[in-house]
Parts: sequence; C-alpha cells; structure tokens
Amino acid sequence: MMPLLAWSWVFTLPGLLLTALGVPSSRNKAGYASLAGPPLLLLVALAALLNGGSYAVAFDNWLPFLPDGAYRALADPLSALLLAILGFVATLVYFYSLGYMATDPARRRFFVYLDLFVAAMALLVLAGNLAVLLIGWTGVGISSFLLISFWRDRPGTLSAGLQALAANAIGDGALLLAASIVPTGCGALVTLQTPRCTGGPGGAEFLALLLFVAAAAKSAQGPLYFWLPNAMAGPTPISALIHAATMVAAGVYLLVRSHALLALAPEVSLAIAVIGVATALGASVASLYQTNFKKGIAYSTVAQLGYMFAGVGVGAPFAGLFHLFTHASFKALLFLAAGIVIHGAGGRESLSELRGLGRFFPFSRVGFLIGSLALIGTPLVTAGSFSKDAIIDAAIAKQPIIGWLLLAGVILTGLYIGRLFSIVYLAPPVDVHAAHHDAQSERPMNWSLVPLMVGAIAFGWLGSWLQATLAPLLGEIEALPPPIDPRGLLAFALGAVGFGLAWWYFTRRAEAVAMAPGQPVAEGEPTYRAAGWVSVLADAGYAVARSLSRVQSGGLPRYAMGSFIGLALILLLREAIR
Amino acid sequence: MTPPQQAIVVLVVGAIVVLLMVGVVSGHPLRATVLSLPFGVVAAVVGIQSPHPFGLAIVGLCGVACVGLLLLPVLDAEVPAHVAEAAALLLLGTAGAVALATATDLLQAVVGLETLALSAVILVAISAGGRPLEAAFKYFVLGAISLAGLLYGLGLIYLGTGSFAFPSAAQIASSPLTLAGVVLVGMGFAFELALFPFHWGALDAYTAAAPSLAGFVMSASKLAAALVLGRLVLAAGVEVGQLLVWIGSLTIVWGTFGAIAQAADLRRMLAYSAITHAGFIGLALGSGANGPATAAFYAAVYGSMAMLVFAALAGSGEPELRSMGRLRAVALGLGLFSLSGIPPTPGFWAKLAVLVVAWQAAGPLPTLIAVAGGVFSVLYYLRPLPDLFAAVRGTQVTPRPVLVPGVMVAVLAVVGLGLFPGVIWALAVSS
Amino acid sequence: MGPLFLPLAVGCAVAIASALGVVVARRPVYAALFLLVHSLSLAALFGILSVAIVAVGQIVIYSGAIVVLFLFVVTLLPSGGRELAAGSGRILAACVAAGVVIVALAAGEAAASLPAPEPAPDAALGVAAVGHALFGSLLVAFELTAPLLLVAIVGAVVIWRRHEPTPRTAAPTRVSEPRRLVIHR
Amino acid sequence: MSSEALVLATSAALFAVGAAGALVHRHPVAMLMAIEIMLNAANLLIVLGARVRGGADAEGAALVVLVLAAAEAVIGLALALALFRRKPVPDVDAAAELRG
Repeated sequence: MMPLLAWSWVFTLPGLLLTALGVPSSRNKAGYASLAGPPLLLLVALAALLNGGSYAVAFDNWLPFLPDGAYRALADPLSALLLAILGFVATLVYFYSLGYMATDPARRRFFVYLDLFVAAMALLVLAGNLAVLLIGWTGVGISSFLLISFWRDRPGTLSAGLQALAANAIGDGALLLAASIVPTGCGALVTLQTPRCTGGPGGAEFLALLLFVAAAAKSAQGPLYFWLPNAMAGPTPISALIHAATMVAAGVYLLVRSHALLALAPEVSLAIAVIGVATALGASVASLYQTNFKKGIAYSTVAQLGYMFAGVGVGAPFAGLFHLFTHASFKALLFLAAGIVIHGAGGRESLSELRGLGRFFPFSRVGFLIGSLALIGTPLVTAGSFSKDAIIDAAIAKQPIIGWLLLAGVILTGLYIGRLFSIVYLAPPVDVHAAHHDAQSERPMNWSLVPLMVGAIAFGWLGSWLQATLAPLLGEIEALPPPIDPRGLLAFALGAVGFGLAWWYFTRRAEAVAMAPGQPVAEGEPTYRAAGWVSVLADAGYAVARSLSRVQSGGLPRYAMGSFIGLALILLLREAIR
Repeated sequence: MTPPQQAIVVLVVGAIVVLLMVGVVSGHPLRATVLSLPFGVVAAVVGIQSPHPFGLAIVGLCGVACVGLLLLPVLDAEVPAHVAEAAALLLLGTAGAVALATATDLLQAVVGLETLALSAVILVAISAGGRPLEAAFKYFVLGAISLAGLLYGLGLIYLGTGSFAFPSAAQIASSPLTLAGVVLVGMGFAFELALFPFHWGALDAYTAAAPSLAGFVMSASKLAAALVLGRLVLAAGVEVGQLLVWIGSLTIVWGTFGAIAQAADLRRMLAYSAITHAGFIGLALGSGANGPATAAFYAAVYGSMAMLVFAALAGSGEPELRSMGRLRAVALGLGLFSLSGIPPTPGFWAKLAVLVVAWQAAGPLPTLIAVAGGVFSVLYYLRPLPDLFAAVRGTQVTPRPVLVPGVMVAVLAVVGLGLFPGVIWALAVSS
Repeated sequence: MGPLFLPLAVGCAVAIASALGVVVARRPVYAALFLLVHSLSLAALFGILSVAIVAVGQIVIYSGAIVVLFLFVVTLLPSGGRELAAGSGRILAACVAAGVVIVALAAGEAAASLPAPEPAPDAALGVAAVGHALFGSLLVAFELTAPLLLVAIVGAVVIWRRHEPTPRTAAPTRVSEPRRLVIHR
Repeated sequence: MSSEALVLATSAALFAVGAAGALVHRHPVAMLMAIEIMLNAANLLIVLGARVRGGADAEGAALVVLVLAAAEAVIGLALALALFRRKPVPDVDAAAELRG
C-alpha cells in the first residue's frame, strides 16, 4: 500500500481538472467531481499506516544543476499519519463547504483551489528531498494566497493574501537557500544530518536555522505570526482546513522530519523552544483582545502551534507530532462550529454582533463545547489532554522553566476559549431574529461536525499505538505519561479555572466583549491591517520603491547622464579590481 | 559554412522573401505568418547541430522568433499594412541575435548586436500611438551611446592585443588598454541585457512595445547578450566576472523595488521584472567557471516564460485583466507563476541553478540578494492573480482563435521546460 | 616626435575644435556645418596615418552622405533650425559627464605604453591588404553589414509611413468652382 | 609625447566632447550629431590601432564601422522626424510621457 501512497498526491488532480473544466455543469452540483479525492487519500493513508513499511521513489538526474537533483518521494508511517490527518479534515471540509458555499456563485473555483491545496500539501508531506519539498511548500503557499483573497471584492482580502504571501516568501527563501547550499549529493531529507551533508559552510547550525526559519514562517511563529490572524479574510472552511489543521502544521512536520539534524544543533533547538513558548503565551493574551470571532480562534491556533514548537524544541518530536495530530481535529471542530454561526448570521464575524446567536445552532454549540474542553485538556474524555500533557511533561523533564511556563499557559487557554464560548453561545442574544436557519444548506455543515467530535474525544487513546508505529522513525521516545497523572490534573484544573472565570464574567456582563475595559465594542467591517512592525516595514519598502521609480523620470538627458556616469564609474572601478 | 552561419543565411533569405512578397502579404497578417514561419523553423533545425552553447542559443532565438511570428495576426488593428515589414524585421533581428550569440570574433558580435538593436527599436516603434515612438527614440539614442562605447572598447582591445578575438586573461594582464577595452565592450553588451546602469531605455521600450512584439524584443536580446557576455567572461577570467556579480546584484535590487512600486501598471511591472531577470543573468555570468552556462540556461528559460506571458497579453489593447478569455487567463497565470519562480515551473529551476552557482563562486551577499529578489518577486507577480482567475468565470469575451497556436506553443514550451529542465541544461552546459 | 607630428597635431586640433563647435552651436544648422568640418578633418587624420582607403571612405560615405543627410533633416523639421536654449543645469551636467568620462578613459590609457609602430611597409595597409582582410578574416562581419543595411532601410520606411499624420490615401481635395472675376462691386 | 599618444588622447577627448554634446542639446538632430562624433572617435581609435599594429583587418573594421554609423544615422533621423514632426519646436525633454 505504501507504493500507492507515494503517488497519492495525484488523487485530487483529476477532480481539479474536471471541476475546472466544469464537468458537473449545473450550478448547484458544482464541485461534486472533486469530492472523491480526499476520501481516497484518507483510505489509502489509513491502509498504509496500518500495515506499515516504507517506500521510496527516486528518479535521478531530473535536475542536474542541483546538488541533489533527483525526484525523491518517501512514503513512511510519519507521512502516512500526516496524509491521514489531511485526508480526514479535507473530506469533512469538502462536505462542509457544499453547505457553506451553497449560495456562492464562484463555488467551482473554490473547489479547484481546494484540490490544488490538497495536492500540494500531499506532495509536501511525501517529499523525499529539498527540491520536491520546495514544490509542495510553495504550492501550499500559493493556494493559501488564492483562497485567502477568494472574495476579491471584499475590502482588505487582497492585502491579507499578500501578507500571507510575503510571510511564506520568507520561508521559501530560507528553504531555497538550504536547497542550494547543501554539499553536492545530499539534498535528501533523511540524510541531512549525516556528517557529509552538514559539512557545508555553517555546518548543521546554519542548515537547522534555515529549516527553522522556513517552519516558523509557515506555522506563524515568533515575529512571523502576523499573517495568520489576517488570513481569516478567507472563507471559514479554509480557516479550518488550511489555517488550523494542515498547512500551518507543515512547519512542525518539517522540524519533526529533520529532528536528527536539530539534535546536532542544540542552540537552534533551544531557540525553537523559547520562540514556541513566547508565541504560545503572547498569542493567548492577544486572543483575549480580539473583537472578531474567527481571529480569536486564529490566535488560539498560533498559541497551540507554539506548544508544538516548544515540544519539538525541547527534543520531544513525538510529543509535538502527537499534539499536531489531536489539535488538527479539535481546532477544525472549533472553526467549523464557528462557521455555522457565522453562516447563520449572514457572514458577520464581530463578537458584539454574534453575541448569544450560538444558542440557535445546537450542533455548533455542542461541537464548540467539546472543542473547548479538548483545547483545555480535560483528562480521559478529550484527546487534548493526552497530547498537551505529553508536551508539558517532556518540557518539564528537559527544560523546567519552559515546561512550567507551558503549564501556566493553560490558564490563559481556558480564559480565551471560555470568553469566546460564553459570548457567542451563553450570553443573552442581542436580537433574537438576527440568525436565520437555512436547513437545506445547514444539514451538511452540521453532520460534518460529528466525526470531528468523535476525533476530539477518541484520538487521545491512539497515542500509545502511534508511538509504537513511529518509534523506528523518531528514534528514542520517552514513554507517554499515563492518562491520569498529577501534573495532567493540575493542568486541567488551571484550564477549568480560566474557563469558569470567563464563563462567570461574560455571562453576567451582557455588553462586555473583552476583559480589559476601554475595548471598542462595535466593529463594522473586519479590518486586515498587518500587525505593527510589519506594516511599518511594508510602508518603508513601498516608500523606497516609489522614490526609486521616480528616478525613472522619463527624460532622455537624465537617462543619458545615468549611462555616462555608470560607464565612467565602472571603468574607474576596474582599476580597483585589477 | 558553420551551422550558425547557415542559420543566419536561412533567416536573412526568409526576410528577403517576405519583403519581396510585400504586395501579397501586407494587409493579411496570416499570410505573413505562414510565409515566414517555415524559415524560422528551418533555421532552428539547421542551427541545432552547432556546438553546444550555440545550439541552445539558436534554438532558443528561433523559438522565440517563431512564437513572435505566430502572434503577428493579433498585432494591434492598424498595423496589418506593415505586417510584412514586421515579419521581416523579426527574422532579421533573429539573424542579428544569432550572429551576436555565436560570434567568434568581436567585430562580428558588434555587427550582429547592431542588427538586433536596430530591429528591436523599429519593432517597438511600429505599434500605434505616441508612447511607443517616444520609447523607441529613447531606446535608440541610449543604444547608440552604448554602441559608441562598445566600438571605443573594440579599438582599445585592438590596440592592446592586435586582433579582434576575445582577449584572453594573459592579454588583459599584460596591457591595461585591453582591460579597459574589455570592460567597455562588456558594458556595451550589458546595455543589450538591460543591466542596472544601462537599463533606462530598455525599461521604457519594454513597457510601450505592442504585446505581441515585446516578448521577442525582451527575450532575444537577453539570450544573445547572455551568450556573448558568457564567452567574454570565460575568456577574460575572474576580474570581469567579479564586476558583473556586483552589477547583477544591484540590478536585482533595482528591478525588484521598481516592480513593487508598479501597483497599477501590469506592463510597467513586467518591464521592471525583465530588469530583475537580467540581474540574475548578470549575477550568474560572473559566478565562476560554469556561471556562463547557467546564465545561458536562465536566459533560454526566461525567453520561454516572457513569450508565454506576452502571447497571453497579445491582442488586447489595454490588458483589462477581468475580460480575458479562459485559455489566455490560464496561460497568463502559468506565465506569471513561472516568472515569479514557483516550483515546478522552469523559472524556479533557473533561479535555483543561479543560486547554486552564486553560492559557490559569488559569495554570500550576492546570493542573499538573489534569494530576496527571487522570493519577493512573488509579491508583484501574483498580485493580479485573484483578479485574473476571478474573471475567468465572468464576462464572455469574443474568443480569438487565431491566438491559439501562439499561446499553445508557448504553454507547451514552459510546461515541458518545467518538467524536464535537464534537456536545456545539457545543451547549455558543455560550453 | 615623428616627421608627421606637426600635421597630425593640426588635424587633431581642428577635429577637437569642430567637435566643440557642434556642441556649443546655438542652431542645429551651424552644428551640422561643424560636423562636416569635423568629418573632413578626421579624413585628413586618416590620410596622415597612411590609411588611405578609410580616408576616402570618410570623405565619400561619411561627409558626403551622412552629414548631408543631417543637413536635410534639420531643414525638414518645422522649427527651421531653431533650438531651445539649453538651461545652465544641462551645461553643468554635460561638463560633469565629460569630465568623468575623460578621467575614466585617461586612467586606463595613461598608464599604457603604446608599442612603437613598426615601420609599416606600404603594402601592409594598402588597398590589396584591406581587400584580403575584408574577404578573409572579416568576411562574416562584412557579409553581416548587408542585413544591417536592410534593417535600416526597411525600418526608415516603416517608421515614416507608420507615423504619417495624414495617410497619403486621404480624400482628394475638393476642387472649388472657378471664381468669377468681379470687376466692380 | 609620440604622435600615437596624441591621437589616442584626441580620440578620448572627442569621445568626451561627444558625450557632453549628447547631454547639452535639446534639439534631437543635434543630439544625434553629438553621438555621431562619439562614433567617429571610436573609428579614429580603430584606425590608430591599424596604424600601430600594421593590421589591415582593423582598416576593414573601420570601413564596417562607417557602415554602422550610416545605419545608425538613418534610423535615428527617421525616429527624430517621426517623433518631432508635429511639435512646433523639437525638444528632447518633451518626450517624457513614459515615467515612473
């Protein structure tokens, strides 16, 4: 089954072509052709995961000018797990989108972009060497840009898309550099840590640093987080699939895949852990101040990715991966549940307008509650506890300060998710008939929540089985903490306290939207202005560009002067180099 | 007669035939294409047997010319009367470019360069309106100035070495005259490549030319200049190479910032991006022993990408992105993807090849500049995409069947190069 | 200080003076005349340097054809040879450019030790030798001048007809009816 | 100062004067004349090379350069006439629509 998995990135391409050519020609059947792709991917991935083994595809001399110019694809349990997650969430998002995008005229183009994304993500996961990884890496960035600025006519979506593109560009640049500086013959990901491949200039540290920058850009960590909250400009299914479950996890996957290289570069690993913790805490606090429902959840994604980075940084790649696995299900659940309420409220996303509307959507309410409990990490019942405890235990064992900070972070998690839950689902509604039910389009959306709920509850128990299958790949893995252990309970207690505090605060103060006083309540159109330092940098760049293009004044004498001065300077310069 | 010279003869004969048939052809663009296309194809077939780098040059140049000829029927409305001259100029320009690219001595290179430059100026001036004429005049005057510098350098080289062959490193070391001459000649070719201090005229010319001819003007000059500069650098040794590395890096910075500033004007952005790609070629030229081969590979790939973008843009006056037909929108999208260097398009492989060579020979700073320039090109290239793809479903546009062959040839070239770049690399490498 | 140094010096002086004349001329017609003088002085220099055929070429091809062409075009342009005064900014820019170019060129050439010209036998630079060169080592360049001139000719025609204000096939001018001679009012 | 050095200096001077002329003149044809002076300077240098090296191929090259200058002049004047025919006073600065 592994050889089939090695080519599984082509599964969605036929759907893409058919939908692009408009095969189901009738308007309301648009996109049905591409529904087959993700489930096929899920089945093949599960089958491959079950019977194990691994299979490598290699076409040598495909790119003779690169240090490692072969086309290498590698299908092993790690990539099978990632593909299973991708297939699982993508299948549900496709089914969900049939309802969410029912009234959207450009639904066909939406499914074409989705197919492109799933194909690129699958190629990224299956990549055997840096060249193929770059294809998937950039393809995913492009499809995310196209999907974020999908509603082109809404103000701010193009700038939000360009921000995502810019951040991805930084990551691509780092990978581009890595692919071109490795010594000849060793671009393959699995051999990056061999002494021959780390012999290049800067050695293992520089290579690890490049991979970290690429991962940080893709998973919105550290200073490169600015694009993810603004990526909420895209439709909600996109936020669930791309900006919660799969694409943002690509960074963590890259670090897990090259954990042996990170082991050779302790300072870079420490930097990963520190930035992971800082991002986790910073994003949690930032989420408290969001007046937009989806942006609140987006900051939660940034925070949870911080936990995963911290896990990988302290040297527990399996803990990070396991949290990635469980996070994919319950975060997608939170986004899709939120999508139902937003869809019901006619696309309005500001918390003050959505106050209390969640009551009228029972499926969404139950889903959001389960997702929140999983996010906090209620033991036994939800998957979140298993993976979060694994990270916290590993962190405390290896880097105590980071471990305890992560533990403290859980209270912030409880606070922000409690705030979102109580404002939208518990507070008295602003005006009762603001939400309208469209049963026909709501049915696929509601039923696509159920598998995610099951996942959010049950996936935790798969921990030990996963550990067994991935052991050969991830080297020595410390045993997972038992489901009930004192530190796990302490973490849950903190989370529950935070949740309860928010519950009490927001259900009683009807008009309050944010914990801090003085927060502007009503927010009309969601603005997607970039965060502080980014907009300063962007404006500076544009200013330089404009002044430079003014030099091109159109006058012929000025051009001739430029040519003569250039000619003379270069002639004089040659004296220096002789 | 060597294969390159045979190719030149075929092209010139083709031009003469088209000019003689001007009575029959003018006013009927399709006839001009049908009459001139076989000559381009035969020239490519004849030229492919020449030794390695020349073969790539001739096939690349004739390919670009053929797509240019295929786009003739959509040259804007009131030019059909001069379509015979346009076809003849395309063939003569290609002949000049082949002469420049495969020149064994500098004098032949100068005459070839002059033929290419003059036909490029006229092809820019041939399209409607005042702006192309103004751009053509500026491009011509600056070209004349750089030609004077080139000839002055030629004189210095002859004084220093006594012959018009490409001066060797020993000859340069022996007499400062030769070094000054080589630098001046290099800068003359740099104008044709549109590197930084000499890109002024080229920028306006690329902006104002008619879309169906702009592709040829941009890519033919780059490919030919890359080849001849490559041989100059290989003969002259490291110093000139180091000079080119810094000029190339500066060009990348200038082109990238310039392109970012062009929020509204797609054609101006494409012109600035051509300057950026010239910077990449310049950087590759200066990077060590297999630098020139990488530069030739990059220039050939750039030719295919530019032709694809302009084949898609051809035929529409002001390119209103929202009103393009489905085939042309997808072709333009593929072209923009490739120009911005998104894998698996050929543009990405070419950029990666330059990075590999630059890292080994040109040192860290130029490589970082190249990475930044290459990666942030995504910002200005992909900006029109949401508009472009949103429009595909929108308005119904009168389809232009006559465009299909030109666009399809370019699409096949880009897709083919994307999947099998090794083919072109093999042609370029053993120079 | 070869025997021909004096005529060479005079020739160079006239060439540079006439070049400066072209630059400072207030009206393009004067500039064209200075260019003619410049071209002829160069022809003299070529003669002194015993490169006879190029001297003849310079007189016939350059002075005869190209400079006369310039004169024609100057008079064809509507302004009839008037030119806008160059601002002081432009003059300053020109001087700076000239200075920089001179310094750059001198830097390379001053250090050069020109090899003493071996006593060139007349045959070396004679017409026969040029013939052998043109059809021997320079054959390809010589042949390539043909497509170059073809491009120039076709280009000049195309540019002119392409941007002609009133297409030659404009409607024929209306013949007005004959005016009756009015003797008295 | 040998006569060859004098001619070398003259050609450099002519090149610089031509450059200055190209920047000073606002009349397009005068600007083209200045560029012709630069081409003549290069031609003088090639002829000097022929004299010093005793090579007839440089002489042939000088003739070829004459042809180049002719072609340049033809296209330059055609463009200048076409561009400035309609304008009352031809001014190179006016031709600056393409900018930015």
